[in-house]
Amino acid sequence: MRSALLGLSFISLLASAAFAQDEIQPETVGNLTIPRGTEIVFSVDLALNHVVDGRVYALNSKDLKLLGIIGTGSLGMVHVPQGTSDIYVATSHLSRTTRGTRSDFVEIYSGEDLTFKEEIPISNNRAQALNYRSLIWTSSDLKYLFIQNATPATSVTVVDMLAKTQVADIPNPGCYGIFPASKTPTRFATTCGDGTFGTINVTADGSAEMRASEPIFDADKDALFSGAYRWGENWVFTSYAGNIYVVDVEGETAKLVDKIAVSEGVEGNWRPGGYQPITVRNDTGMAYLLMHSNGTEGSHKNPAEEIWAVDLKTKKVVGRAASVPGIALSASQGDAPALFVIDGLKAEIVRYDLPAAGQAFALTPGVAASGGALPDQVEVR
Amino acid sequence: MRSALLGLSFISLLASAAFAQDEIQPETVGNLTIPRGTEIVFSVDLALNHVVDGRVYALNSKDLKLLGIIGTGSLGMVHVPQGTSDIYVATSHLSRTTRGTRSDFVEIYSGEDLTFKEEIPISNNRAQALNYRSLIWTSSDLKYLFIQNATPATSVTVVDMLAKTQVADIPNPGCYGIFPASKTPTRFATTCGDGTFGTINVTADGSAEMRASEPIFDADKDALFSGAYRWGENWVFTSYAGNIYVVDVEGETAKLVDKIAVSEGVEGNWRPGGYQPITVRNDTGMAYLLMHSNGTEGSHKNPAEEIWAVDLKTKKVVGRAASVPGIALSASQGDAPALFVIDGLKAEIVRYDLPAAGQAFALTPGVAASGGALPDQVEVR
Amino acid sequence: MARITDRLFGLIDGYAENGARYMAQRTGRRSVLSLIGKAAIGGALLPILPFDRAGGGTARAQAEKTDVECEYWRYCALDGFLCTCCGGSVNQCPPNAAVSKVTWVGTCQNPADSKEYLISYNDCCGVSSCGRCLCNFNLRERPGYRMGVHNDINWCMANEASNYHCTVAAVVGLGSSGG
Amino acid sequence: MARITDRLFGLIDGYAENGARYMAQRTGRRSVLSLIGKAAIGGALLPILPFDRAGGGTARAQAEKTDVECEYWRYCALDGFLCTCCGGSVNQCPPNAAVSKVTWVGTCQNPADSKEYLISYNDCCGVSSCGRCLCNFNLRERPGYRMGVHNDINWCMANEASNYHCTVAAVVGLGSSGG
Repeated sequence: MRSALLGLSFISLLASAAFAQDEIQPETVGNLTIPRGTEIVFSVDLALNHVVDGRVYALNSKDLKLLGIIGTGSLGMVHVPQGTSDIYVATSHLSRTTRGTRSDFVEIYSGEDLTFKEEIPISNNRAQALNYRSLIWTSSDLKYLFIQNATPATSVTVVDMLAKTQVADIPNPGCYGIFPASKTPTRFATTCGDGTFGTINVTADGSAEMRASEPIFDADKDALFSGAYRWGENWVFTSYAGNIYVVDVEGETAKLVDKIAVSEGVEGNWRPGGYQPITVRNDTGMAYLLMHSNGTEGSHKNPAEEIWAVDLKTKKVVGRAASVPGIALSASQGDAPALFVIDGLKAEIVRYDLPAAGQAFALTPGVAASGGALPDQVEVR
Repeated sequence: MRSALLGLSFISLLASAAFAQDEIQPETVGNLTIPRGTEIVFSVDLALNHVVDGRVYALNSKDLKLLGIIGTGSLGMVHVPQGTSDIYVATSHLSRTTRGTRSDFVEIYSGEDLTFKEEIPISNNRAQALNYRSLIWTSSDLKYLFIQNATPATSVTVVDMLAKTQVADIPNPGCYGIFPASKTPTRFATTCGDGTFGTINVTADGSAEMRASEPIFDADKDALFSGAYRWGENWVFTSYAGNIYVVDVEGETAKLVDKIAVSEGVEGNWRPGGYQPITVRNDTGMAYLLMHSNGTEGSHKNPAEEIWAVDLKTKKVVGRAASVPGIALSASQGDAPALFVIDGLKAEIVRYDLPAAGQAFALTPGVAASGGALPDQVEVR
Repeated sequence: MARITDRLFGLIDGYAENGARYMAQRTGRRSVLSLIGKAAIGGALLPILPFDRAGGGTARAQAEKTDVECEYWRYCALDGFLCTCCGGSVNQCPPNAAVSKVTWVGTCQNPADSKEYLISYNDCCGVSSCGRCLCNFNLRERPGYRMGVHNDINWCMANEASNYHCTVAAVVGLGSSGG
Repeated sequence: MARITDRLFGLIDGYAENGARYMAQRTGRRSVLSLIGKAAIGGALLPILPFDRAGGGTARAQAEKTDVECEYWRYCALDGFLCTCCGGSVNQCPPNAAVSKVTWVGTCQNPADSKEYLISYNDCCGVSSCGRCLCNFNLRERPGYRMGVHNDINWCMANEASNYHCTVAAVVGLGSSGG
C-alpha cells in the first residue's frame, strides 16, 4: 500500500503515512439511496422570495428527515400520482433566470431517487399559481396529464404521457381546477364561477366540449375551495361557509351526492381555511378539515386552530382537536394513519398520528420539520 | 364624466358613482424614478439558499431605503465602475433554472433606473464565487472588462466593452484577482500563491504574458485578502496577520510601496477579517479595516468587533471604534463621508458617518437596513 | 376619469360568469383596469407566511396604518409583496419593473372618508421577486373560477417579462361591496 | 487505499505554486481526491451568515459534536451546506446530486484519536442549493491564488450539472497540518 502511494509522488501528504487498523479508513464519495417502500411526504415550497427557484422537499414520513430536494422552477405545479413512483411537475423556466423567454415543461422525476428523468415541452399558458393540487392531475389510467391554464382566460392542457407530447388545449372558460373521473379516463370535471361543474371528455383528436351540471354551489355565499380530495369515485370539497360537498364526476355531467353542514349549530362561527383545507382517509371515509373560529368574509385563508374529523358516511363531526396554525394537510393512506399539516407560521411540516379505524378521534402530535421557505402544498405517498 | 362611464356599460361598479372633489381621484400605475445624482449603496446578495437567484439591492445612501433590485443570476460578480453610470454583472444562467446548460454573460444595467440594457456572451469558465470585488474590474479607460476565471485552472476573460465582445482569455495560473493599472489601461496585476504579483498587458490580438514581481507577501504566513481597494494609483491590501500592503501596479512588474504593521504591539491579537475587510477614502488616504480580536489561523472570515482607521500617509493607526459584526465595508467618496458595513449576523447594511477631514476619528452610527439574505459585497457610488 | 376610460383596453375572457368578467389592462406605460361581475375582484400573487391574524381575518379600516403595512386599507385583497417596500410606491412600480397588463380588483373601505373604493392590484413584473413586506388579505377573494377576484396567481401572466416582483394598489374609482 | 489511488485521475492545473497543485477528481460515480502543495487545501462553496463564532474562530476538536453541526471535527475548512442535513451523509451526496469532479482538501484533527486526517470536501451538484446547515470554518483556507485550499467558490465548476447543492467531508488519508 505504501508503495502504491509512493508511485504517485505528488501525493506528498499521503506518502508519509500508511493506514493502521485503528484509524479511519479512506472513504469514497457516492450517493445515499432511499430504501424501497419508504413512505414519503412531499412539501411543496413556493419559495416566493426567490420565486424562480421553487422546490419539493421529500421527507421520510416517519421522522420527517429530509431525503432530498427536487427543483420545481417558477411557480411549478406538482402532482404525486398513485400507480407510478414518478413525480410530475409542470413548470416554467426563463432563459435568463428571472428575465428572458419563458418556456414551459412537464418534468418527470423519479420517486425512487428523486432524479430528473425527462421533460415534455408544453404551451406557455399554464397557471403560474400557488400550489393548488387541483391544477395538475393525471387521468385515472395515467395516460393523460391535465394542467390548468390561465392567460387569464382559462383552459386545460392535455399531455399524452405515453406519446410524451401535448395533445390538446381545451377551454374551460369561467372554470378552474381539474377533478378527473375514475371509470372514464378521458373525463374530468372542473369547478365554475356560476356554481356549476363542467365535465369535459377528451377525444382522440383533442377536441372537447364542456357540459355544465345543475348548480351545485354559490360562489358568492359559499365558494368551494380549490383543494379537493378524492374519496373512492367521488371528490370531496369544502366551502368558505363550512360545508362539505361530495361530488360524483363520473357521468356526463357532475352530480352533488352529499352536502354536509360541518359547523352549523356550533358556537364560534368556525370555518375551513387555508390552501388545502380538507383531506380524506380513503378506507375509513373520514374527512379532516382545517378550521378557524370567528370566520368572516375574507378569512378563508386563515390558518387553522383546530382539525375536525367528519365521518362522510354518517355525515357527522366525530371529533375536534387542537392544531398548529395549519394551511394545508394530507392524510397518509397506508397502515400507519397520520395527518401531515403545514404550519403556516413556522413553515413546518407537522405529523399527527391518527387512531386506528374504529378508535375515537384524537390527534397525537409527532415530529415536526422544516417544509421549506413557504410551503403551500403537502402530499404523502 | 358620468356619461363617459355609462358609455362603458360593463363597468357596472363605476357607473353608479361619479367622483367628487373630496374623494380620492383615479390613479394610473407607472414607475417611480430615482432622482438624478442620488448616491447609491449596492448590497450584493449571494442568496446562497437560492443560489441561482442572486441580487443587488440598490439603496439610497442617506436613509438606506430600497430603490430597486437587480437580478444577478447564479453567483454573479458585480462591478460598479467609476466614470459611467452603468453597472456590470458577469453571471451564469442555466437553461432550466437549476439544471441544464450553463451560459455566461456580461450584463449591463442602467445605474439611473436599474433596467437591463444589454448582454454580452462570454465563455463559461468564469469563477462562480462569493462576491469578491477583485474578480471583475474595468480597465481605467472603461474599454475593457476583466473577469477572473477558474475551472479550477485560472485565467482572465477580457471583454471589449465598445465592440461588445470577448477578445481574450489570458491564463494567470496560480494567481487570482484583477487589479488594473491606472496609467496603462491595457495592464492589470494579479495576486499569486507564491507571494508574487503577476502583471499582464493585454495586446490587440488578445495575447498576453504574465510577468512576476519580486515576492511581496507570504501566502502561508501572511496571506493577502482578495478584497483590495484602489487608492489613487496604488492598490491597498490587507493581510491575515494584520498588515497593510500598498502596491504599485503601474509598471512592467508590480512593486511594494509600503507595508504597515497595523496590529503589531497591540494587545489582543487583533486581525483583519471578512470578505471585504479594507476600504480607503481616496481624498484623505485614510484606510478603514474590519478587525477582530483573538485572531488565529482560520479566523480570517470572522466578523469585526472594531473598525480601525489607518492613515496611509503617516502609516499609523489613528483611531479605533466599535463596529457591528462586519464582514465587508466600503467608504463613500462624496462630500458626506461615510462607511457602509455589512453586518454578517443580521445581513444588514449599516451606515456610519465619518468625521470631516482633519477631525479626530469617530464612527457615528446611522441607519441600518436589510441587505438581502446573504450580502457579501457592498459598494457605494 | 374620462382620461382613464379613454385609454381602457378591455381584455375579455370571452366568457360570462355571473354576468361579464373583465380583466384590468394596461396599455403602454399608462394604466387602466377592469373588473368583474358584481362587486370587486381580486387575485394577484400569493403569499403564505403572513398568517398572523392578530388584527383579524380581514384588513378593514385601520386608519393609523401606513402603506408599508399589510393592514393599510387599500390592501384588503392584496396577496403579495408591497411595492412600497421594494422601491415603488402605493401605486407606482419600482423604477425597473414593468406594470402588469392584467390585474384583479378589490373593494376596500377608506377609514378617512368611510367610502368604499375600487382598487386595482397591478403586479410589477420582470424583476426578481422582491421578498419584502409579504401581505395576504382576502376580502371577497375567490378561487380561480372567479379569476378576476383571485389573488393566488401570477398576474404578470400576460407580460412578456413574466417574473413576479411586487404588487401595487391603485384607486380606480368608487366601489361597492355589494352588501 | 490502493483502490483509491488506482482510480486517481489527476486534474492538473498546469501550474506549479509552492511546488505542485492538484485538484481532487472524481471518475464515474466513485470518488478520489487530490491535494495541493504542502498541508491540506480547502475551498468549496461559501457561506456567510454562520458568523457566530462563540466557539472560536476555528473548528478544532469538539468531541461531542455530531455531523449535523458546524463544529464537527471534519468540517474545519468547510464552507457550505452540510449534506448531512440535505438527504446525504457526512461522505455521501443526497440521492439525486452528482459528486463534484474537483474538490478542495482540509486537514482536521479528530478528537477521538487525536490524529490529523486529510479531508476531501466534495460539493454535491446539479440540484437546487440545499439551504440547510450553512457552515463556515476556514482552518488553513486561503484566497483563490491557492485554489486548492480556497472555499469561496463553487466546486461544482467542473461538472456539467454545475449548480451547487451541498458539501460532504470524506476522509482520504492521514494528514499533517505542517506545523
